[in-house]
Amino acid sequence: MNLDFTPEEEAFRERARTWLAENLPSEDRPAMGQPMREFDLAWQRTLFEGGWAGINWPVEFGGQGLSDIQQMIWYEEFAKADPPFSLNNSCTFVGNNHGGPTLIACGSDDQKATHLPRILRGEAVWCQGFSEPGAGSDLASLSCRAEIDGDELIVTGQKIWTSYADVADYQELLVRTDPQAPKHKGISWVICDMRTPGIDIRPIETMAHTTDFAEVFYDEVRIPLSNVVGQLNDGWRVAMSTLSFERGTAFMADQVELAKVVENLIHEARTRTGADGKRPVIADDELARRLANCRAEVAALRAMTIAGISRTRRSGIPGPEASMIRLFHGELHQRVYRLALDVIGADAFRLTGVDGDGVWTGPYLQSFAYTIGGGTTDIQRNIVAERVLGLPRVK
Amino acid sequence: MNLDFTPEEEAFRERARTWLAENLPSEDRPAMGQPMREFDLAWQRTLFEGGWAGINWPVEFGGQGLSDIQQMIWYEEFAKADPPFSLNNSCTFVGNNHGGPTLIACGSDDQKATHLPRILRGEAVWCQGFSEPGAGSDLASLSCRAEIDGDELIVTGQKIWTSYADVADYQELLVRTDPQAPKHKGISWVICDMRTPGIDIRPIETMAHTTDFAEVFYDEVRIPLSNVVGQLNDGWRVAMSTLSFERGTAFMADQVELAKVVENLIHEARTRTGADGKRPVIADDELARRLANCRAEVAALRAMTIAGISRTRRSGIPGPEASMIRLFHGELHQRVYRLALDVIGADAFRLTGVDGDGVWTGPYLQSFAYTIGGGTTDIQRNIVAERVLGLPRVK
Amino acid sequence: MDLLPTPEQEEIIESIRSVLADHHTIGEPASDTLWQAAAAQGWFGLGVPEASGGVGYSVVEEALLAIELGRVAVPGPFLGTILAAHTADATIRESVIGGTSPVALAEAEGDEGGLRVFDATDGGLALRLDDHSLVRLTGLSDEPSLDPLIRLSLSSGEAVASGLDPRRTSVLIAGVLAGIAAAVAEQSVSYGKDREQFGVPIGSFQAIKHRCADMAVRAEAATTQVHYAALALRDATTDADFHVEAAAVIAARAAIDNAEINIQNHGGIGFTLEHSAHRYVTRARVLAAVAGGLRRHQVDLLAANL
Amino acid sequence: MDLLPTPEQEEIIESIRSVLADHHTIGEPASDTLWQAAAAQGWFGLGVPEASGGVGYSVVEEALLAIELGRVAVPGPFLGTILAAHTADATIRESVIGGTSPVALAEAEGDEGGLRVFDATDGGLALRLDDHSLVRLTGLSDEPSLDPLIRLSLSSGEAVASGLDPRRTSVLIAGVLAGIAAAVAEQSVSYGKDREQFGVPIGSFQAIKHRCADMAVRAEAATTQVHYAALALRDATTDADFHVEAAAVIAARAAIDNAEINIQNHGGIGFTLEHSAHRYVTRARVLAAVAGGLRRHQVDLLAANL
Repeated sequence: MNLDFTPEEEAFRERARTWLAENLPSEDRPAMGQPMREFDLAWQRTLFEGGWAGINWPVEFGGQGLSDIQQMIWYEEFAKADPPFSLNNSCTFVGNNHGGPTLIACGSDDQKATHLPRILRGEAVWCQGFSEPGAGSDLASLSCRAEIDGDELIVTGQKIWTSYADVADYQELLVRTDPQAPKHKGISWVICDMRTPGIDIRPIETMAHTTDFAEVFYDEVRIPLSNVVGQLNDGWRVAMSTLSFERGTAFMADQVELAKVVENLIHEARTRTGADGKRPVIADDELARRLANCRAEVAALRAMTIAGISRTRRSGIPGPEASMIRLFHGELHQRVYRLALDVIGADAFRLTGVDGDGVWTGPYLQSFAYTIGGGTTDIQRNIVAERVLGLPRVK
Repeated sequence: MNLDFTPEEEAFRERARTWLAENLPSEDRPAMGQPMREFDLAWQRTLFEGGWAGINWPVEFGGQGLSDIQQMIWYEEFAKADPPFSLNNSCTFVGNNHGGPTLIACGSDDQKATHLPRILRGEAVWCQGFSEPGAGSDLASLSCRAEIDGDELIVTGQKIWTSYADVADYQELLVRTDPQAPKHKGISWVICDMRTPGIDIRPIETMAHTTDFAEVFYDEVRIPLSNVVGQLNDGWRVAMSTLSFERGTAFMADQVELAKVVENLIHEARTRTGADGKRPVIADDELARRLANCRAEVAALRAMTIAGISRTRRSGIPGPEASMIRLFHGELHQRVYRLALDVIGADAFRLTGVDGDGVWTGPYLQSFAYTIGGGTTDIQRNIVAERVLGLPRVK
Repeated sequence: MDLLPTPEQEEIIESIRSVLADHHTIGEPASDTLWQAAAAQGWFGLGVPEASGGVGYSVVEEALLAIELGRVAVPGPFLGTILAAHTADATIRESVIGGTSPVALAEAEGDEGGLRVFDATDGGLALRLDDHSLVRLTGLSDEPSLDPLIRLSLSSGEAVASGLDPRRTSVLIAGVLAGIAAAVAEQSVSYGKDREQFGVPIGSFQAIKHRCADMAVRAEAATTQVHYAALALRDATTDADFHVEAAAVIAARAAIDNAEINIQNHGGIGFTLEHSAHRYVTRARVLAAVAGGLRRHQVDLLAANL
Repeated sequence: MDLLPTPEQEEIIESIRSVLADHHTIGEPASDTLWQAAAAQGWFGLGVPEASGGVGYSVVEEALLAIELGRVAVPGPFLGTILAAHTADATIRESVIGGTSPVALAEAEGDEGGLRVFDATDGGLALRLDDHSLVRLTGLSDEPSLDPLIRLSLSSGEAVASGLDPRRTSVLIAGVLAGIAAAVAEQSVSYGKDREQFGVPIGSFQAIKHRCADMAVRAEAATTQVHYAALALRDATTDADFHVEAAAVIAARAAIDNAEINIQNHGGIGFTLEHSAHRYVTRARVLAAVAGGLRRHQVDLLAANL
């Protein structure tokens, strides 16, 4: 048990800080479409050239081969550098944090060689194709069908909640390749080229007035069998390996950023005049206590994250305890933005974008996604109760 | 829709107020045992002689034949009269609010004639024998056994959470008379004379340091078959008729008293100096808001109670909506006493009794019973969701 | 004493529901045909005495109307118009009741005498929630609105009448909020019955089931207290102020809590712009906070002597 | 950077648990044999340098001990004694570490210089949580205590030493509270597995299951932050004060919430005096509120500049 950073970690932090100060873009990130894609890929290329791409990816796949602690240090320095965009809000997220890691864990040599360098170099955008209208919390009941025809799969069906589908080159796609098998046993994980004929993308506008999400329709889309990752019909296991990565460091950036949001909110409460026109907002006992609680909670969230890294370091893979961090973070994120609305008073009537400075209502609306996306908090609680605490699954 | 009291109701309130001022005992209620029984029965006799026993019981059974609104008026005037004891905290509660009403609904002429007058006149104390160690939330799984032997039942088994068992004359007892039948179908509701040989009573001390509860053990206890209320093996339906009464006016006294508790707490917060040694507690923004919320909630609780009475008046029996009132009240009761602990500061370290003036910690400890007794809030939520809202029961 | 609607009140509710069903779809902007139907039905003078050109019902029936408006998240300046119809100025009153002078809601903005206006009409009227006067709006400039169906503007205003009853305002806003709380409770229950996951309706899972039960309790508490408060106000009981404040507090909290939980119960679909769930969240947030809203009502409620 | 106990720390924890298991039953009053075993094991000087007569570990190991004391709701003046062992007064220190001078916790009571004392010994010492001095108690009079296993007294006190580190006090109280939060989470989980209703373990119902998950998260957050804060304090990092306050806030809330919910999860049996569930509630309530407790920590945490 120690809080010490190794000399190597300290040096890494110093290098990161210096490099970020010199290389962070100062212009705003375009909100959508090709300009956004170009912006995100340009930043990924800059990272790659600077030696910051794939920080905790193995060296053999072009990564930096560094530790999860260094990954966390990077996120912390990134947040401190006051960037004009959020870390996870990038169309490179799925490639870096889902698709890439899944290929590293389960892909063939050929798949790795083809895709991993392009992800790191900012040459390809990946998106996710897991959820379906009828398969949300119950993901394993997905029905998007893939029939084998020679050395190809023919995919017909629908996916939903696919972020950045419109600008993606590839998709990590879960399809049902054996409709007769039990529901977890007939699924395959395939790499889908998003430019294949038969794919139709329809944007979904969200309550936060963003259009990152899309529905994706597949009408006899042909995918080479060689694009199956892992074994045919073994896609559930492959997808779970991504999920275990998700429970590890994939959302660490969000957690680090939330600490910054809480500090910004405390600053807001200190400098803004309250409803009585005299005292600062922070003089309100209730708001002050809620702010203090949030401050304590982001500190604890960081401690839990570090404990999780410590555990992973010993066991080799992230344990189910990490689902406690996701649950805690999702609800805390929402709590912070609800508090923000109470802090800003009449400014709550004014709608803002999700990104940007000094704004709260857009991120408040966006915060509803944090207890839904990637498994609702109901599902997270089930996972914690059943896999961590060992409570029975029946009923 | 109107708030008008009829001239008859106004006159009733006036009479109640005057009578209470003249007849309310001024001495404290003994905490336990025979002195407590004598105190409670004496008060019941005083009520009977004054014409206030069985306010909403039918006249033919010795009641006053008045409305639920008049019952509520009585509770309100009782609370206003600043009595030295709580209404529901009496060993006459089960007779007046469970046993008696069940006999009225399902008893034989003989059973009614024997027991109802004695309940109203303060001559008999009743207790309840429903729960068992293995049958709490799942009451219908009770296993206390009763075998028929000639014109008697022979009861062997155990009950738990029986209030005032040590001072009771009779018990409303649920026993399994047909172990082969489906669990709801083999139960009978019987009147058990608590002085019958074979009954062993062991007090249970609670976390609030009261000893009202007991475990009751039955070792071949003989009960005449004529004491079965309703049909043999139809006890579940009989018990549910009590339950529907419980959802009606049985807990109205608690609800009325809670409004008074909130006002007392607001007074406490106005007159007590806060942690800073200067401002009154009520100047604390958070505590003030929570007090305001509780004040609004007890107002709404009363409105819901009146709406429930209005509904019962139209339909004849209390509907399942009344379970919403029980759920709301139980949690609000607890919220009020948690708030009380925050209001009284360092006085929270000092333990007090459950009854008495200007005290909060005893009732705080007691408040945990309000979301457990008579069906936990989990069960109440199931009832609201399934019977009021029509959500599916499976799983 | 009775807290259920009378048969006549049931008919009023049914009639309001039928007009709303014919002319409004949740999530759509304000429609002229709804406005005209409302005027024709006498909604804007529902609680105004017949002698003053109204329908002659009371604040109780206005509250029932407000609840229905909340249930379907009606956009447009309905509330302000219903409230302004009680002005003593006969000329203004006539045009307000007739529906030709829609009345926005407004509150002070900044220290310079400016206004923040909700549902403004250019050159139209607004009811100031801070001083209970009517003003004529000039120099409107629009702002992006948290609830895009509520037009949000900055403006100047010139007083044209005063003396409206703040308690009527509070009880009708509480009515809209109680309607929101009830509507989203029903939305969650309905989705819980229809939506299947893991081979069963999601409403069979206790997590959903218990949240629905809590939502129903909150909605019932808010609605019943709004009824009680409106009756107390109509009858000018000595505790009317207290019950109005209690209704304002309980309805604001119920609306926000229920509307936010409703999104969660719907999962991904509840997060889309297309679904109506978020309409209730933003509307509840605005109405619960306007002119100090919940916080102000909590202070006033606690200050009341009973 | 690593936040899991080292093998040596695991051994310390195991040893503490084994002593507690041998000499203490939850709900029983303080036992002399436990006190003697604790002294013999060096618990009272665990974090005191060897040069000062202690075992030579640090506040980190003291925090691990505090967590274990919380987990089994140990009665008696353990905390005060562990804290007072850091006094600069060598004579007092020696008797404190040796276990012959148990040290109560105290705070100001009223305006007359009186004290409220927890776990007092007649004529013994107490650590004042308000000014971090050590006092000798005189004129004790007992009061009924919310936690009957914590003796509650009014008293006078005469200062005998000062200058104890309030941050160590905060982090160890937070440790006890985190231990309570963790113990009751485990109690609920265990009951959820064992207790059957409707033919299945009650832990298979989502209502119980999800409450257990939330309890586990709260306990994990509190425990981990206590670990972090103790490390920061040991290493005298620049943000040590902040992390100690954060630990105090999160542990107090986790302990109260978890302990209260634990009663609910147990139903009737959790309401009995015989069951240990209420012991955690009253202990959490006392430790979270003593000397301003949670409220004071919230103020200090928010005032910290990061």
